[in-house]
Amino acid sequence: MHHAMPRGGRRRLLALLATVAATAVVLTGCASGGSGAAVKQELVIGSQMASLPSLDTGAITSAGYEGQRLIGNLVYEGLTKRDVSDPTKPAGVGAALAKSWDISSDGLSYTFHLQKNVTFTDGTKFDASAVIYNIHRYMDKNDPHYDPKLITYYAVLAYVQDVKKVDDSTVTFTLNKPFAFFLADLYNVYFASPTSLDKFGSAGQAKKPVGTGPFIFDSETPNQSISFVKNQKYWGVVPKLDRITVDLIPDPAARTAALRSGRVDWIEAAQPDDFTSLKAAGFATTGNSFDWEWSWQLMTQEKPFNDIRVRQAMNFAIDRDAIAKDLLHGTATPAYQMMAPASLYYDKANNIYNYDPAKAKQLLADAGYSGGIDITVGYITSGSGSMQAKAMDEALQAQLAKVNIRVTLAPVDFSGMYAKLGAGNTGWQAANQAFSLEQPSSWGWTLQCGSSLFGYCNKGFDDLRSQALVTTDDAARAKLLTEAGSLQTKDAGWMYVVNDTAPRAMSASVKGYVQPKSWWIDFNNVSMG
Amino acid sequence: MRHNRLVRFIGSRLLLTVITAFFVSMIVFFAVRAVPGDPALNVLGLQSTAADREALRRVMGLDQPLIVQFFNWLGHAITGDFGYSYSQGRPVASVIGPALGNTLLLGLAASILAVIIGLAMGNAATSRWRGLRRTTDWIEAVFLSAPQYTVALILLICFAVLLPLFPAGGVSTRGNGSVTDIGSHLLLPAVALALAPGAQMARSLKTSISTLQATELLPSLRARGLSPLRITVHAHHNALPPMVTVLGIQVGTMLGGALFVENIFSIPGLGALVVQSVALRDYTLIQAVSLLIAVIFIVVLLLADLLNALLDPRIRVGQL
Amino acid sequence: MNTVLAAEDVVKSFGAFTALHGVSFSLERGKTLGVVGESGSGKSTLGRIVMRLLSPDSGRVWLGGEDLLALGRSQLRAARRRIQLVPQDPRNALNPTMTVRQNLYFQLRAQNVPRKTWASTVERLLDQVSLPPDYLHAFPHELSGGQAQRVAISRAIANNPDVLVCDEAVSALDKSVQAQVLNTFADLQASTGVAMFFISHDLAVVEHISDDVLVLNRGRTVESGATRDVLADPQDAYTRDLLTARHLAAPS
Amino acid sequence: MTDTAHRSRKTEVPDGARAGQLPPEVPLVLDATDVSVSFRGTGGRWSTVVDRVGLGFERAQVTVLLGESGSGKTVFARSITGMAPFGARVDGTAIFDDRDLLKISRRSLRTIQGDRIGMVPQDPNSSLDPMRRIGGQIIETLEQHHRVEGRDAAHARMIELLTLVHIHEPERVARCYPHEVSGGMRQRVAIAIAICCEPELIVADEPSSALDASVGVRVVQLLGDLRDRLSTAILFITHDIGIAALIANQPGDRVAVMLSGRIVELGFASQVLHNAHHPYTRALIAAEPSVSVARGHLAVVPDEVRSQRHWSDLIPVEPGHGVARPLDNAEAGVA
Amino acid sequence: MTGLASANQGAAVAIDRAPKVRFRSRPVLSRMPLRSQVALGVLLVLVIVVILAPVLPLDNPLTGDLGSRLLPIGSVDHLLGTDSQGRDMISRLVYATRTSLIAGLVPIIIATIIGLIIGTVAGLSGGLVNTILMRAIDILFAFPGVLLSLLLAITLGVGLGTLILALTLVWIAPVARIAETEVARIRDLDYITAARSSGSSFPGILARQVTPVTLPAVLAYSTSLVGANVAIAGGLGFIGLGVPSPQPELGSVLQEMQTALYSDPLLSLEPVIVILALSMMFPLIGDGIRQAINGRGGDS
Repeated sequence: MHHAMPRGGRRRLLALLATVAATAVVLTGCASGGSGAAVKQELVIGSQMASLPSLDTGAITSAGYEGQRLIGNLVYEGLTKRDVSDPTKPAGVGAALAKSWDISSDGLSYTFHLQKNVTFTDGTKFDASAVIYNIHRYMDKNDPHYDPKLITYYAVLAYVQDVKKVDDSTVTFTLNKPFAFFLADLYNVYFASPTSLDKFGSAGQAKKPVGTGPFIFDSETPNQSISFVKNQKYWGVVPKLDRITVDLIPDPAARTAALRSGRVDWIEAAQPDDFTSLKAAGFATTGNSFDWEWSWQLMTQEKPFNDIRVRQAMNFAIDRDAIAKDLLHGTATPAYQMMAPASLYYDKANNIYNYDPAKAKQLLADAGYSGGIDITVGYITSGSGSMQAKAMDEALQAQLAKVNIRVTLAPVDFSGMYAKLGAGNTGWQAANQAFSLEQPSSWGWTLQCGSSLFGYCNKGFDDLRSQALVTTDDAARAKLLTEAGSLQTKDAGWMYVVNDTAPRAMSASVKGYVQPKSWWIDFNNVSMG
Repeated sequence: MRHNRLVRFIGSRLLLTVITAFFVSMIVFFAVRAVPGDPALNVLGLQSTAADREALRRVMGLDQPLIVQFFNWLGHAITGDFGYSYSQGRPVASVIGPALGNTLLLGLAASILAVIIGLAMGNAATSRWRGLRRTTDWIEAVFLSAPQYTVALILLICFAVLLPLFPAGGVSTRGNGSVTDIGSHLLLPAVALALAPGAQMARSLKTSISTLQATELLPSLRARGLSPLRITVHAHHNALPPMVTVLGIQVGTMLGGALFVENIFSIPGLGALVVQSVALRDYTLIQAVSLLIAVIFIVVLLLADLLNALLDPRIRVGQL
Repeated sequence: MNTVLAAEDVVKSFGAFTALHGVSFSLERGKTLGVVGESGSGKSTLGRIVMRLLSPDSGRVWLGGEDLLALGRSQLRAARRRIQLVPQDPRNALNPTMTVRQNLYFQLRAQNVPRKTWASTVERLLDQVSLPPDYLHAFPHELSGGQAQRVAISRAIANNPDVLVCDEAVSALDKSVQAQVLNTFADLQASTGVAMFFISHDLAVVEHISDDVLVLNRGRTVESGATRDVLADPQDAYTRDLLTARHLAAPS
Repeated sequence: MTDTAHRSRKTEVPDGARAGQLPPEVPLVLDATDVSVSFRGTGGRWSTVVDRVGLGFERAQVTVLLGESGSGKTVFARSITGMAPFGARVDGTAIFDDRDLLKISRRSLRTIQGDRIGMVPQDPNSSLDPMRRIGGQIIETLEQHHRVEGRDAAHARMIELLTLVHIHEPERVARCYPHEVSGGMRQRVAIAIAICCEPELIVADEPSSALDASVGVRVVQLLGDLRDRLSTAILFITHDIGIAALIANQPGDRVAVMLSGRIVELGFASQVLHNAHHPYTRALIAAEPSVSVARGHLAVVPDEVRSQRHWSDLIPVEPGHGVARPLDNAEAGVA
Repeated sequence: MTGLASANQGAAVAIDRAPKVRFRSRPVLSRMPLRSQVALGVLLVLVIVVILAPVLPLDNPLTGDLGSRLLPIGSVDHLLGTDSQGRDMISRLVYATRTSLIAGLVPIIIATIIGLIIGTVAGLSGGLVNTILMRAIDILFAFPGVLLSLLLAITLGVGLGTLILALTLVWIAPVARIAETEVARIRDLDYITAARSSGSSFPGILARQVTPVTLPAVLAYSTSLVGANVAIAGGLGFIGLGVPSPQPELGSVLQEMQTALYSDPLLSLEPVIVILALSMMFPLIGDGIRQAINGRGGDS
């Protein structure tokens, strides 16, 4: 008996080693699996997203606009879209799944003429029924696939009273009140395949989205990457790229590394400090001004920012030029007011805050804070559009310290920021986020009395905005909003810092990309060469 | 009789492992639960009403006493259900899977390297040449105390930035999953992880061999006229059980080091996932990954003990 | 009544292994009881029990008429001052971080000796074991085995105990040093009348130093009585076996 | 200057000391001459542990090296068999089969160690490899020295050896690991390994001191038997006079007394143990506790003997028996 | 018995012969190996620099000039360059070292005191007390140290005080275990048995007999731990769980300088080297203490 033991022991040891070796092989196989034959027209993007959102239509927005830009717009489409075909102009409203529309004179009825011959990528036909199916899913609490999360991203649907099918390729939306941005805001109300929803439900959509977009979802590795392949049967211009992969690389230095090592072809929010060395190494860098404000939102209901003089002091205390020029190497422009120069509502006359620390000190003293103030500021470490948040906030921290504004920085992530703001007791006096103001309908959570997460409230501002929301004339509407911007700027509701130019860097083999004056990108002309 | 002894040993060791794992999961759960925050809000988002959140909290069992919540969580975790990661928008289990594979791959590479380093340095440290011994002592001192992330950064800067011999990150090149490609990606991070464990194993080997020298075993073997090769085999056979134990313990060091090293080399493994979920403040994910890492470590320690029981006849059938 | 240490029917087990199966003895003032046995016989366990470093499973131990096992914590501390240990290994007999003087001072403190007499006491103690006072400043590792053992003896007799428990106190020493230490024991006993509980595996040593002898085999008493009687006419096979070995190895 | 007295039979002290023991032409198995061993201590100073010692060994003869700890007996025995401790400096010669073991290569040394010189270490608990079965360890040594061809032969020889050292169930014991058998049994196994190649010389370093007295005595008796059966020379190291008397039980056996690295008395066992001339030897014998010595009156080695630094070479006192006398510094310097 | 041991005993015998006996121990420092002495020297210099930092002619570590960002090593006003906020690297590193030394030393000091008490009490009492304490400590050992410190750090929140608290909790277990091992090693040695049978009280034995023997080894170990602790503190800073900005701390400086990884790799190497040096210095000193103790022959 006893000498059987060690033999067995040795055999077991060998078996163990063999298992380990086999595991290694399997793992290696896994890592290499799926790539198969070399895909030539493949673009790999290093994004600053830290995590992948749920892939269900509206929920993609939980990863911010970057989620829509790099995931949502590839797979899904709305009735309208942001038209970014002209790189010299801000994005306008363009036709998408609706090829045209009629608006009733009272502005309450929109009739959309749908594209014909559009199918979802699972073969289901896109028609009026599909539109109604989806809108019901978003709005009707009794719909089997209703998901309360989605409607929170589709504020525009709050204006919709009813949707009616006219014929197979025509639907009519009836609004409960006039809304000037209805067409503009429909751009991200995505349509998912009813067949797929019926079969797999919302959960299925979240895992395997089925839309009408130019690309088809292929696979994802949670926490790492997501891939799309070309939709060969796309109803519009079939893209040149066979495949787009988006890698999640939240760390800016790691993005640069990935680009340099050839792991990715394209990086979002390239680190400005790396531009020189990247250019020298033959990489292309792009950037274009667009409507993107990077600011600190001040908690205006609480001390010390309930005093306008303190808010103004903040705006006089910072050296925006140094940040834009020295820190960001011109990949951003200084922001002296609420509206970005690329915005439709920009007026140069509103640039009222220059760098004047003495004045800032004076204002603080006037407000009774001659000893300075201590504040805590939450900021987003990485994610959609946050630029080089840490470095910028630390620079601001140092600048503000010179006028005795002592800042404690509290880093959070993208979704953590909103979770905290939602909970209400952040313990912060200000938050640092960046967003686009091109969608005035969604300014509510930032700027509207009562609903602003930062407590901002200016009745005059709200009046101008609500008027604008129902003003259909473009020029008149722009005038109202410009005025609103001027009010908010005088109020010093935020501390305005810079406007982004969305710096990107890409390898020389990426062809056909022209950066629009927008947050949005059209991948249709992009190819690898 | 002898079998019984081994079975008893394995049984008691398994029991101990289960108990340890239980307390470990307790620490993980309560440490993370002590962080303020409302999971319901994380799930429902900003626009949700207080009533909705309250309802969800009931559904999620958050209204129950903490200890009940703990056992619920543990019960689910045992069945592989680690809850829902709001930052990733999917069940935690589906996030962990691929990360686990990468970490195991890296860990395996680092362990193999550590064994090689340990054997080489251990033998150098007991060599007959004083110069070699002293040099090895110095190298060992450096390896033992150099934090893994500093090694990782130095390697990265030297061999991926200044002298781009190796890729700066990732697990494999796009469209290339060959062993050499994965190897070239994993080499630098694996070296960064393997130095300290390797030096620890070398130290263990050195101690074993000098202990054998001090007792009468090695002199006796020499007195039997055995060839150096046979003596080396004897010595290493005797040194193996403690080395296995050291390797088991060092896996903990590697798992800890992986937190930073995976980050530095952009390897999407468990370590990077922990750091990321800390940055995202995704507590469900932190709980799950921390528990997983701790459990991996406990299991490795168990395996090391069991392996020792097979390797060492004194444990296998003996008085211990 | 001159009995200073006695035990009755002491039983002690460690798990499944029974180290002592009911051992009894008594030791009188000024006498030496030799406890003999080979490894595993239970003699060291018995030594630890009479000092109450271990508690027996059953049985009784008297120290000078007091039931040692019934004592409370503070009484036990007082009782322990009357029974002292001379340990086996001279290398570990003394605390290595303290000088000889500090080692002895610790003992004096434990024995509640008035502090002002310490300095003179330690010199006297060293003199009793034939060591010059220079050695007070030595660290234990600077002493030879015999010297360390003699310091350990001086520590044990610091406050005139009733009993010395010598657990293999000479077996780690070279023969010539062993002789010195054995002489020291004999002289001490002659001058102070201390009783000795002398544990050894070496029959020759026990023969030489003991008045009475207790032979243990696997935890049982196989022989006891006056040394001369027992060793001249062993009743038990085990004792005879030990004696044979001893006589074989004795220089004839 | 040299301890010529021990060098070879030609110069052995008294003529006729060997009479009746061995034919005169029988050569010495191992002839150690003028062996010194020193170690580098702290501060780089060399301290001499064995000082110009010579001893020769004949077949079937036991030589007991008697001394207390620190006398250098183990170091001497190891050094002359090419097993000097790490870091030791060894001078002198140790001629074995016309080769000097202190000079030849390690490779040649290996063909002698274990094969023609066997070693029985002090502590059987640590001298056997705990990870290997007993039988395997014996066979390994047999194979190393090419003493057997094939597994069956090796196994048979191994069983034969175990039987030779009085192990009753050789097949079972061969399959055991060392920790599964008793200490006495382990020491028998160590002896079996030492004699497996039928060596000309066995060095036994206190083989009984780690064992209980009765077990130890039997192990020593076993060694004595083997000397008779195999006609092997035995160098037996001990500190115990009783054990010395037990092993050196034949007329030709010798006892050498070592003190501080020097041999101070050498002679046939009966001469040294019963008619010791050297004060140190005498003190050692008188220090042996016994009923017959009054308590408190055991002999103690006189300080002047211990602190004596220089001893002369051996001076014959009777046939085959030599004693060293103390030298003062001047004499030592002159000598 | 090896030859060397015999030789040593020979030396002990030599005392017997010496006519006049003198006993004297060499000071601990001189028994340390050279490299430990060097490390100790460097540490002393560092400590002095760090204490004197406020009076040294250093730039403000908190504010910089955005116009002179990421200046290379060897720049005129900034010998070691500047960071991405244009702050002087020398000043940053000096003050960061100060924070890191505090975060490295304080937890170990506290943990050593607590761990020593737990370990020696557990070791000397044995039995149930020992079992409970040591099993509890075993459970803490089931965590990789970095992970445990990370969990504690997120539980307790960001800041120097909480960081110190978290790290203290991490290191109690290892110190306690070493202390327990040390006590277990000597627990059954004759002099402890003699002390127990001397009639001395438990605290008396603990304080006067056990602790002096245990302390040097525990101190040597704790000293080595400071290196590991500096490394972990730096790692936590690296992932943003350390001391909040702008307070310089080596880990956060390291993270900060990642910006320059490609534009100026050598600049980003600076904090790496400081952390490396700090974490290596303490084990060297600890080793030195250990060797010095062993050299005294007190226990080995």
